[in-house]
Amino acid sequence: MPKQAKFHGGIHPPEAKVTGAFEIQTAPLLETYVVPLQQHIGAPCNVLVKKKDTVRRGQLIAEPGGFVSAGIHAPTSGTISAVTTCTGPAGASVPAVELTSDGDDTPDDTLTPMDDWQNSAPDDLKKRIADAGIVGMGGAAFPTHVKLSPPPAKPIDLLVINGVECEPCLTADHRLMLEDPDKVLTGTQIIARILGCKKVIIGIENNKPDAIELMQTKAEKLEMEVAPLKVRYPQGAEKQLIYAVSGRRVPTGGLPMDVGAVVQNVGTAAAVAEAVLDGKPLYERITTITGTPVVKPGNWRLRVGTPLEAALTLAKGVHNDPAKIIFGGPMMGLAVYSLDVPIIKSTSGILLLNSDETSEFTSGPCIGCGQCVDVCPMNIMPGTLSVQIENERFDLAEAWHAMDCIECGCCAYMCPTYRPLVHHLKRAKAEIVARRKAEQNK
Amino acid sequence: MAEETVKLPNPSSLVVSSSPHIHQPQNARRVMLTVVLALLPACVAGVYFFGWPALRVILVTSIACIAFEAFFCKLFKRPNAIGDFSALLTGILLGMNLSAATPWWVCVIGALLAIGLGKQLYGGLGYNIFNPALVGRVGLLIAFPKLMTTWVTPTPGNFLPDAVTTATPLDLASQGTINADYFNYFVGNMGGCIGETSAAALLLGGVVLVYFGYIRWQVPTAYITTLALITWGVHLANPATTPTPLFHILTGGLMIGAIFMATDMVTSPMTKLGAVVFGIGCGVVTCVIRVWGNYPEGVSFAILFMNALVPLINRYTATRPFGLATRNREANA
Amino acid sequence: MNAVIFLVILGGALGFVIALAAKAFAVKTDPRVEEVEELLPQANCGACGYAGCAEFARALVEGEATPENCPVSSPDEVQQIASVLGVSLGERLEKVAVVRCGGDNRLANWNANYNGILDCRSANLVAGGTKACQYGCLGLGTCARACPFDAIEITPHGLAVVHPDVCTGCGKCVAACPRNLIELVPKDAPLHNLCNNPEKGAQSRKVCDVSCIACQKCVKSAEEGQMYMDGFIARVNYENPPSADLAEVCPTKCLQPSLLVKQSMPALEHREEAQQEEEVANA
Amino acid sequence: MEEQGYFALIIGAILVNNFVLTRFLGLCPFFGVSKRLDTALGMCGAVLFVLTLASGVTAAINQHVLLPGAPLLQADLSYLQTIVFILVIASLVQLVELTMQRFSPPLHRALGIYLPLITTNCAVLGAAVLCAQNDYGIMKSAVFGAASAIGFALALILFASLREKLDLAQIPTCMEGAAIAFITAGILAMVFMGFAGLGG
Repeated sequence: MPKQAKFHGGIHPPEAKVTGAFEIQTAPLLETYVVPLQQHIGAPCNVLVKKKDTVRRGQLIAEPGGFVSAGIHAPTSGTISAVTTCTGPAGASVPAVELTSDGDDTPDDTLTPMDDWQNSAPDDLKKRIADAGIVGMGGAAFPTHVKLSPPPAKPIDLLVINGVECEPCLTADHRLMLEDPDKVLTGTQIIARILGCKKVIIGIENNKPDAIELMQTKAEKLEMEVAPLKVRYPQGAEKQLIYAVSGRRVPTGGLPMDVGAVVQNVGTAAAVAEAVLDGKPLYERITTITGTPVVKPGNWRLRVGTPLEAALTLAKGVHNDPAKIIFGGPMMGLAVYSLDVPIIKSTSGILLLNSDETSEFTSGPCIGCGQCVDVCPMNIMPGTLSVQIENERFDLAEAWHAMDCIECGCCAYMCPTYRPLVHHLKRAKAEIVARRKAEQNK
Repeated sequence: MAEETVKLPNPSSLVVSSSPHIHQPQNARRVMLTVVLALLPACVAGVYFFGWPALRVILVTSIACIAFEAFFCKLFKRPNAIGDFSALLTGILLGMNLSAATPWWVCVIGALLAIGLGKQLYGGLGYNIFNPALVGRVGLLIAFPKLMTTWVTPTPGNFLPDAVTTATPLDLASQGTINADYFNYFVGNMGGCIGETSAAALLLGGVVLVYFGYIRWQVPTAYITTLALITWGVHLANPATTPTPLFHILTGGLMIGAIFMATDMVTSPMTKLGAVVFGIGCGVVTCVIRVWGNYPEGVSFAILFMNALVPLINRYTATRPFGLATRNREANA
Repeated sequence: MNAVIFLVILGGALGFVIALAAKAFAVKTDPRVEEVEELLPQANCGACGYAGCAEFARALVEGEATPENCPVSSPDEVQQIASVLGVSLGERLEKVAVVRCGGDNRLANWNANYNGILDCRSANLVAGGTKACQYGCLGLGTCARACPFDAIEITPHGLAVVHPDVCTGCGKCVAACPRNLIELVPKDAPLHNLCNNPEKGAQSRKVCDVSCIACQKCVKSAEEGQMYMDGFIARVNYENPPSADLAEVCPTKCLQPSLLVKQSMPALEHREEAQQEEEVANA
Repeated sequence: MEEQGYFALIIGAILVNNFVLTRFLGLCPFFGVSKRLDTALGMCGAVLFVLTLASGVTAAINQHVLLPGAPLLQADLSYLQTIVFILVIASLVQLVELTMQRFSPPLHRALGIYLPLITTNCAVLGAAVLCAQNDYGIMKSAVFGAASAIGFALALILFASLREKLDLAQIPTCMEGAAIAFITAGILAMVFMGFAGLGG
């Protein structure tokens, strides 16, 4: 077992993983899907279809708009009823395609299974991943093929598979590892082959002993290591996870490849396996629907473009009106305000919270208790920074390392005066980036 | 149809905010209230030793502090901040730092100095540079030197004592009389401020606060250790005329200062390393004033002096972001 | 006598040393820098792109900048500076800022309750701001705080409006607004389209009562070239503006003079009138 | 015993009789250049240079020229003290200014008017006059000047760091800027009273 390093800070919020024992259910086919055309970090997609076009399941409906971009595929077969806009999980209006299902779910056969993947060239495999529109499924939605294309100057010798799922409430990755471990491991092997990297570590928090055991027995045969990790949020953050399993420190402002590592989520690995073995592009994912107000919480295999309303109907609705609906987990998820928001590739969970469960931010003063400093996994000083940012002193904020913030939310979770620390830091990061850009253009 | 019975959330009642969406149960109010409760044993000890006048002093300062807080909040058009209990805490701390013989009007002036000068003029809780209670106390000490050094003889259990004046062990020590009556010092049976005498009660409160994590244990530890080491050195050099480290630790305002005043969140450094530096600094300055200065007691001055240094300490003990070292090393290589 | 001799010697010696030093460490400065600096507004608003008036004065003297770059100085002052520098300048139009949104919280719809920092740029980061219109004024006052001249007011109903008489046209608010709502326009322009929603009429109408629905009535009623369509927004041609009477034709009342000049919310009055009429009709 | 005297002199000048916070001398640059820590550091350097040299030079002139029975002129010129001291100080400041303008223009700009104002800074003249009053020798005067400057620097750096923090505080409008700075200086002065009796 690899030696485990302890990253600085971190918290242990109540896990509330009530859906951990619930099997993944497949959602029935819906009549309409609204597929947003921007589901990843990077360049937006160019739409390929127009109104009244008929498409098949898995057909490319929007092509990548650049290298750092991923194509979008039809979730089912049917007719395009409108090329329009919809409210995305981030709140802003994004271009979208409305698809009316024909009920047949006819598959598209552009992508053929690559049965002989063990002997395929890494570049072909990488191209398949790009063609399948696979993005990081842990939440960041960074196009996977880009992550698998490190520059030659930065050889990769460590692949970390992220099965940590440190966000409270979410169980999608947990269930995936229990129900489809072979797919995850095959995907892992494919990724390792692309990177040409021998050492593979699968990190799993030890609040999922069943998954650890299962993965350990299966992974041993494939010469992979499973690292049980102590439960601590944010164990699943890229930099913290690499440090925890290997002791390597990703430099500030750097990427995991700077220390020869690549991190992939278990969901991504499974999607890679599906794309290569079955020729199936990424148009559905496993999403946890949970929260106290939800009548029947569970883990669902949902197609991309399923509106929130339909997803909540699957869970038999709510007992009472929630105060917040969150796409993602409680620590880093995005609060949404409309039931029309569709599920996208990176939606790992839908969480409903009652008003007594959520935190209300106040603009109370920073009393300098230093708890935010103690828990910050990046070891910066969120309290001090927030006071600077309140005064719009972004020059100071930059000097005090605001850019290192990973927005994990530990600081705001702890803050005794309920300051919106993450919100402050998001603002500062946006301002500093804008400023740097302006300076470059000068 | 099954769907018809499904109740969907009402979008108009939804709240959006930045992540995170959950929070630990603790809040500033609870922290302040816990500190107030942790002070209670020492208060009770003070009243036990100095009688009802001690209770009166604490009550007057507490009520005056809360009143001034409300007044200044109104004056500066801020939301009323009484609810966070920080004014109550300041009031109790100020009262505990006064002699039981302090007249009520002096208490009120002290409260005005503490809340007005020390806190509200700086923008209220969180923005003050100096510990408000200590600003009040030192202000009074300089304005009314005679009144502020009139100590009452402790009368354990007698709640209506005749105020007989006495001197604190530190006063006596600076005049050359050293009484090594450690047990009485430990329980608090000696002349001094209401709250500072009973080391036992203060320690009890301190243990509670450290247990809950509401104060940084590094501050009192570094403070007391530094003081002990320096006074030990001085004592070794001159055993006959100087008091032992234990004497220095148990007498005067060291305990209340180290446990309750120096650890005030607002006016102490943010980081653990900063807390250690802060504690050591407090220890050094206290020793310098006690051993070489004119004043027999230096805890208040020392903590205020170090409060002024906090921005500098914060600046130079700022945490190093994760991964920063690696990059520098690479850049150098 | 001794004293006189001594002071003369001391003074002479020290003077000599300083003279030497002055020669050795001579730095050339242009006296015009100070002269120009005195003529500048001394608001240090930074609208010229330099760090304060002193820096700008230096840039002026060194020929890096021209006096018009200071948007705050009046034309007279600019002329004076130009004469100090010995340069000539062209005509300069006096400009003021206008917030191109008329939808306060009585007229525009809101999506959800916002809980966070009361600042437009921050609010815009959470769910893209909670105003139903993704282009409208958030009313949290970032522009008002950015204004060095206190020319922007947030109305009690959450809308930023510019006082045209106080505004100097420095453009700080233009940069501060996360929704790029604020525009610099000629001070004497009689009308502005107070809507910036580029979506189709039906879409914009859904989110706000005072939106530009691209009905083109104003374009048709105005003389040729006075108004033009920019996608689904009607725009005033500020080089050849229409008369203020044109506001009458706008069905949603988004084409208006600055709301502060008008001292009222025409769209709101319009709606109330309509409601009253309806009540009368129902009765 | 001589060394003990120096030690007491230094501690006294830095802490007990701190120029700014107990003698209230040199308040002009203290408030003027304490807005930012880095300019404050520049000011400290300038004051250290001027104070040390000025104290030494004026003490030399005082002892050898001005005092009755001084070796050089053999006449009582002590009534010229103030005028001569100012002359020397002004020249030194002028030198510093020229040097600074040449070698560190940003610092020169940041210090602005406060640099020439060291000339009329009561701290510098005060140090010179104090040395003359207490009959310090040249060496002792220079040490006293340097220690005073260090005391000044200590107060200024402390104060500058505090003001950087105050910059970010929600101070009531009526108290912003100079008002709160004076209050803070007052509390600091109170704190420095605690050092009374040290080293002496």
